[in-house]
Amino acid sequence: MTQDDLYRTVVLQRTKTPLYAGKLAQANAQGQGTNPLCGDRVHLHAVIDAQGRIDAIRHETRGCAICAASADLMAERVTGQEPARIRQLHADMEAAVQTGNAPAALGELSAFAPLHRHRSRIRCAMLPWTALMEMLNDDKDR
Amino acid sequence: MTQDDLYRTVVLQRTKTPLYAGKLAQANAQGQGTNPLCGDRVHLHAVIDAQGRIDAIRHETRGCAICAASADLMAERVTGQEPARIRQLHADMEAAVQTGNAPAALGELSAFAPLHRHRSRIRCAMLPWTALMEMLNDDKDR
Amino acid sequence: MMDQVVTQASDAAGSLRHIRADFPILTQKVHGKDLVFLDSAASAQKPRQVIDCMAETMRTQYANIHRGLYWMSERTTEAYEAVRDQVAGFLGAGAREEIIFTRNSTEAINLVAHSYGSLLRPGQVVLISEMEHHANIVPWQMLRDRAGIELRVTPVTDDGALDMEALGQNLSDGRVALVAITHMSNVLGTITDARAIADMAHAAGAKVLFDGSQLAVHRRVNVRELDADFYVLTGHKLYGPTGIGVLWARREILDEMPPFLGGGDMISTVSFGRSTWAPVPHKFEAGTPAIIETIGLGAAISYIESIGFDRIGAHEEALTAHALKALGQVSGLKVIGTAPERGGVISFTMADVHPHDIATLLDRNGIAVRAGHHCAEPLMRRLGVSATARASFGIYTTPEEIDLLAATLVQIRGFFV
Amino acid sequence: MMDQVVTQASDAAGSLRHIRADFPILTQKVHGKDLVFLDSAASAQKPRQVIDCMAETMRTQYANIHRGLYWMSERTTEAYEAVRDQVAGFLGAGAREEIIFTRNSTEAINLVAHSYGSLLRPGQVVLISEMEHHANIVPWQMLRDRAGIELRVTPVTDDGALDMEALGQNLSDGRVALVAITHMSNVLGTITDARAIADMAHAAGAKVLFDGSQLAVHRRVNVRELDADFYVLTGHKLYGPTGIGVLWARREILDEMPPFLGGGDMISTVSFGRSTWAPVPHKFEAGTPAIIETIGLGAAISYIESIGFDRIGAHEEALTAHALKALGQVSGLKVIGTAPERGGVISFTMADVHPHDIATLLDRNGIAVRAGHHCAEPLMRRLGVSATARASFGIYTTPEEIDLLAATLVQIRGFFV
Ligand SMILES: Cc1ncc(COP(=O)(O)O)c(C=O)c1O
Ligand SMILES: Cc1ncc(COP(=O)(O)O)c(C=O)c1O
Repeated sequence: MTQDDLYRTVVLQRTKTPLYAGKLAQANAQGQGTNPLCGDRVHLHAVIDAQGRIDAIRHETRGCAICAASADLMAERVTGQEPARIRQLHADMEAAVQTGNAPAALGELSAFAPLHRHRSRIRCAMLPWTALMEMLNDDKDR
Repeated sequence: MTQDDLYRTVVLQRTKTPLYAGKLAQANAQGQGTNPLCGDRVHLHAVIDAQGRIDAIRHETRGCAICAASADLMAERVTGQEPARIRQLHADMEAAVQTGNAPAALGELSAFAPLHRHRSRIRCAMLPWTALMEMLNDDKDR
Repeated sequence: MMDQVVTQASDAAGSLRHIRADFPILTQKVHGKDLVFLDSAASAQKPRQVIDCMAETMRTQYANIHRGLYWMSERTTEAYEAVRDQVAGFLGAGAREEIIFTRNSTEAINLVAHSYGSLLRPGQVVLISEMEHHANIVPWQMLRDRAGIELRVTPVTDDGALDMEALGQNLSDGRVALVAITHMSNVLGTITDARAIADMAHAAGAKVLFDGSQLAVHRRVNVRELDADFYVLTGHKLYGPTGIGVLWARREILDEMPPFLGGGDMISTVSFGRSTWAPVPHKFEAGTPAIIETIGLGAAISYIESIGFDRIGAHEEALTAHALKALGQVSGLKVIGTAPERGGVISFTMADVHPHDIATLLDRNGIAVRAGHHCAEPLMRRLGVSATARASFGIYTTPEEIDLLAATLVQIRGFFV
Repeated sequence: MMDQVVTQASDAAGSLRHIRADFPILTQKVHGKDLVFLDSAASAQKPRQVIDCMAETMRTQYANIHRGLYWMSERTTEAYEAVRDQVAGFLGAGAREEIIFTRNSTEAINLVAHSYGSLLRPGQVVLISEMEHHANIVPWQMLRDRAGIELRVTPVTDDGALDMEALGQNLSDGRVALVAITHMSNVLGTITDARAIADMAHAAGAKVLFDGSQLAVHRRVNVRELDADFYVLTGHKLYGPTGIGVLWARREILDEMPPFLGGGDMISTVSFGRSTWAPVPHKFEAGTPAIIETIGLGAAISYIESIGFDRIGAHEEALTAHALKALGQVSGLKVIGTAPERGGVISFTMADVHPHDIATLLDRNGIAVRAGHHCAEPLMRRLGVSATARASFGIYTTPEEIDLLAATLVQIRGFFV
């Protein structure tokens, strides 16, 4: 057996040793995503400034390797970003998993592009993004 | 096209010119059979003596050639017969249409034996017999 | 595989005559005679494109769908869900989520009667017509007896058209919640003016369901152009497999309707206290669906579309005109249903010969027609007949077959006069 | 055709190894590897005997059934009704009329919940167990919410058996009208003691329904020996087609039950005022049934019977023992469900590796297993897991495939620790 290119080192590492797991005491925004099919769950805590930029973000994830690594890499990637940029990243991510072609801007997030050949797992990788979009929409409504 | 052996002369004749159609003023027994699939109906009127023997019988039939001819030939065949004999004829008739082999006792009723190759029509030929059995059972209950 | 199906079908469609070669059953003999299949309105025959697609699915890619995380299951899920897109396109639906797979038209109507019906209140009216198939009568009777709604019946004219004036009157008290009417009668061949019915229903505040079991085979349906609220069809009449039918309904109505059957796949979460439902369409598809049959239905629709409704319609109009003429020359024969808008389903009676005898004697000559009440007993009573014989046409029917029918009917009548 | 199917199957059954040759899909490659199909509990693969029978039916003898007066229709009707006899024999039913064809187990249970359920009164109880599939939970919840009955849940023990003492307690107030319990768990593999459950239910005045969706594939069922009142199974797990399932119930219960779906074929007479119902089984089969699928189910049952449950059972027991041993040697792996009476369905978790990742990484090696809640969310909560991986076996499964599973699991775990 050869290691699947979906389970690249970066994915396995971030699953075993996440860099953005946990809560934030000063969080002023929350987001939640659940996959009813398997009970997997992502809970986001963030500090968002007046312009809507994410100053800091942490995730609590109960899920598979794809979901947990996606949450951690997402947290890293969106830190310091403004809402418009984040929405673009979300669209790029969606395109990558659907087509297998990752826009360059995705950086390490392109690790999930092979999911286009494992379509049933796409929602595992997208669950953190669902939680993030929920958080951004809530923030906008405030 | 060759004439079907099911539609033998005897069947066609009895359909066109039934010998036992109508009512009986002195009837003391009645029987009815309906095929819900097509609305066909046989109504029997008979004079039954104290021993249960059929002294006279007439039928009113709204139905196809097979049904009408069967009613007429049945009426002819059971006139003067006792219940046990009639039940035997019913069983013989059932056997004939199911297997294609007509017991000799059936006489002209054997015209319906080819129905075993037209199974959907069996109930057309048996409808008069259903009405007859209903009549006999009612008579016994009295 | 889909591509292959389409290509094969369009080759075949090069000529309507070539279509017959797609239907293996047409070479069968019956009682020693060539099969002449004139009972397509009861169920159509299946082209090899459908048969092969189903067999191939089972041979090479079958697995249960939706819940599997492995390739076989993903691939079968995609094939199944692709048919939803295909049916949405076929019916001109607004969204793929509006397509619900059922066993047949009957289940589709029962689903509406149970689920949408549970939203109706005593005193509200469901309006059907005199020419409905039992499938569009009995579910509403059962709802009436369960829920205390009123079941109202709007008449047909003597020539077998829907009486539009009476329809207006039956809608006028504003109590009608749902009009459920056939888009094409399986007895009379009448095609109803669905758009006009929908406009009248909507003006009276009612929703409208069309039973497209017969029509969808013969004409292109566009549910948005018809302004329908519900539309049902059944796969086996559409040159597709048995065991598969379709309910289309407007998204906003489906969203409001409670689920019909409970079980796997239709839930979002389950606990003993309370369960929540999946979004449409899954809310209405409990349990393992007819996977192979759905994929087979997709092949049937590809086949039909490769021929095109222009050609199907033209073929059928020509055949129907030919048949009405040929049958009109059989002495004693009376065509039941002479509405101007009609399709290739022709009911008839023949003086002195019962429809049962007609069917059996035709069968002895290889010709399959239907005889009986055609699951439309109330219509039979309205027409004053207890049964009719019925010849109905498919894309594989030829004028020669109709001539043989007419000639054989003449001979049959000869026996009886 | 039926004879041919039987002969082919019994040749093939000469050796269990030869059985694999009957399943064309087993030669497929997945991600470049040989397919190892270990998801038969979700849906079994189809032998060529079933595939060919369905294709052949469509090619040579198809027509709509019951209402046709011509030879093709008569012949198809006989083939369809012959399967009713066959299923009656397969289940040891008292009479052919006790067999109702449905789409799947889910519809069969919903039929009972709607029809028999409509005879229950507020305050009466339906008793299910903690290890039911959603198909045997949600229909009863919907009945509860519709009709005000109570839904009660009887527990499983920590090893995944039905807690028989608790069952007794749950029956003791005499309010239970129906016990609805699985005959074999699709998660734990547990086989329940159906006869003992039936005896306890009957002693408490309750009827009993068994969900045989899983069991009927593995062991011979005799509904009379089990003293069951209702039994359901689903064709696609029985090496048969999708779109076809079976409800068996005692004749006298079926006679009392009102119809479920209304439409053609289930009526005796129809008028707008009032309709009357056909006798069972037709009362419960509205509309054009899944004709081709029913005939295909007949071929599947012939196939199974040509192999025989003795050999199927022996093969499966040996495989299960082998699998429990092989999986027991994978470090970190925990088998969920260790009841003494069990069949070839094995759920497991593996420390540090989520079931989703197990399934995907196995799939990359051609091995198809299921991962998730297996449509048994309440059981997952009871077991304190949110998902498991599950390997399940069919008559075509080999010990070598199980060894490959175990070896691959060891490698997968290696990535994660
Ligand atoms: C007009 C019409 N509606 C409904 C049906 C019922 O279709 P199915 O039996 O496939 O449910 C039929 C066919 O029998 C029909 O002709
Ligand atoms: C125990 C059990 N019951 C019911 C079902 C439902 O079967 P179906 O989806 O065929 O209706 C299944 C299979 O999914 C099952 O395993």
